[in-house]
Amino acid sequence: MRDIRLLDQMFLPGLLIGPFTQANKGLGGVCTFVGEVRYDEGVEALELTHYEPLTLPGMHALADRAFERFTLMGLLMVHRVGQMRPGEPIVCVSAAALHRRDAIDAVDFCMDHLKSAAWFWKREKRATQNGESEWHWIEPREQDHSDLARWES
Amino acid sequence: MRDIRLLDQMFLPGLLIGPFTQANKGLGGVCTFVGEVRYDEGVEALELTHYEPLTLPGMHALADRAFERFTLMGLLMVHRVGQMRPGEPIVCVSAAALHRRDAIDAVDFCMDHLKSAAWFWKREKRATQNGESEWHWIEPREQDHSDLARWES
Amino acid sequence: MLGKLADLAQAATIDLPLPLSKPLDWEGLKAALPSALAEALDDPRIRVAINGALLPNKAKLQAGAGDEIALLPPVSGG
Amino acid sequence: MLGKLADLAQAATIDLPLPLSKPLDWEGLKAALPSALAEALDDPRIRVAINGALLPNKAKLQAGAGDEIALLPPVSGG
Repeated sequence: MRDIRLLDQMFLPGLLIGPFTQANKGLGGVCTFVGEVRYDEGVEALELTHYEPLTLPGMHALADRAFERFTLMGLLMVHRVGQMRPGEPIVCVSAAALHRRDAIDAVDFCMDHLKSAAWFWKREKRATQNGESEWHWIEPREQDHSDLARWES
Repeated sequence: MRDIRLLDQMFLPGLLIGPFTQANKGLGGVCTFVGEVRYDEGVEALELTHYEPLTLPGMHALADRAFERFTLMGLLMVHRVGQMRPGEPIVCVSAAALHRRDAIDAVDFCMDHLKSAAWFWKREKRATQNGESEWHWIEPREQDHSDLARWES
Repeated sequence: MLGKLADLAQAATIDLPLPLSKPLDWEGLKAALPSALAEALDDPRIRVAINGALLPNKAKLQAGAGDEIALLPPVSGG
Repeated sequence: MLGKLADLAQAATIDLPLPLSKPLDWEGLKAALPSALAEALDDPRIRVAINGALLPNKAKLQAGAGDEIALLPPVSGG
């Protein structure tokens, strides 16, 4: 079972994971990661921009690589775009497999690639000193590149 | 939020993970692994035996080590004992953290230790040729020891 | 323009007049864009797609009438 | 007895008569158990707990009246 989506509205991960688990009868384990917008000091909102012709096809290509690399029964990969508030889910990746190592590693692999090699641009709306707020683009972090390098073997 | 349990009845992971996620306000990510009894050829049931004075204290000690080793906001670790049928959940580990690497690695760490260093004994009820069934103890696997060795650094 | 390149351009999309005689190339594109944006584009981390397909080498851009050129800054990470 | 040791003993628990004069030691324990079980116990992977506490060295077992001795085979893994 393969379910890859870009969503422009708030979603509830629990409503995706239940049916996904049910759809993979006979699984040995299912690993799920849900990322949420953190309550960082002064951050009022997060906006994710994507580029339609590349972003969703890129997620499908990533899913293809995960199915090649790990022995999976199913993969769910859902990513938000648009404006989100702190506490809202941004991303949900769930992998079902006969063995736990494949399920856990597939989620780890997909998350590292979604975070630093997928076509998303993020900006934060931060409160300013004068009581207003401003948007700031988020730059790539060194940590993301080193996470990604773990898979290049 | 720390929630460590041994259960002798069927449980629904979704009913644990929702409240666990809610209880860790401000998390950046939550990683969850759910293990289920596989539908292996001829396996009718799985029984997990534990030794009361060691098993739950051992899970608490494992949780202590996970909190020391990773930067976690919360850890849920629930394990079944008793008889289970194929498709029933055996184990659910969920870790909430500010950053995904801590959440994913903590789940991986706890699962490796629960699988090969926690005080559980498993046997399977398997169909025999004559139409009856027999219980067989499950021995440790080499893979479990190599999984565990990854954390010894 | 995606990400912060849209801010430099002060727009998410710009319509460019095309030279009549030949396709638009990389130097022609930069000349047609606001200078703050044009200066940023040589950053090797900036990728270019034409009609949704990434170019292996943006300097070899050849665009005609109706083509959509996407200017893609580095993605944001975690 | 846990795991397959319970099968060897054909019981999950056994009450042992204690010698009056001194605590039960490792050799005394093995002598008091069914031979198939006793033979299995020297496997170094088998751990022993007394009243719920693991012994660092099972050969140094000293048990008295009312003590619970747990014989723990290797755990089963994934």
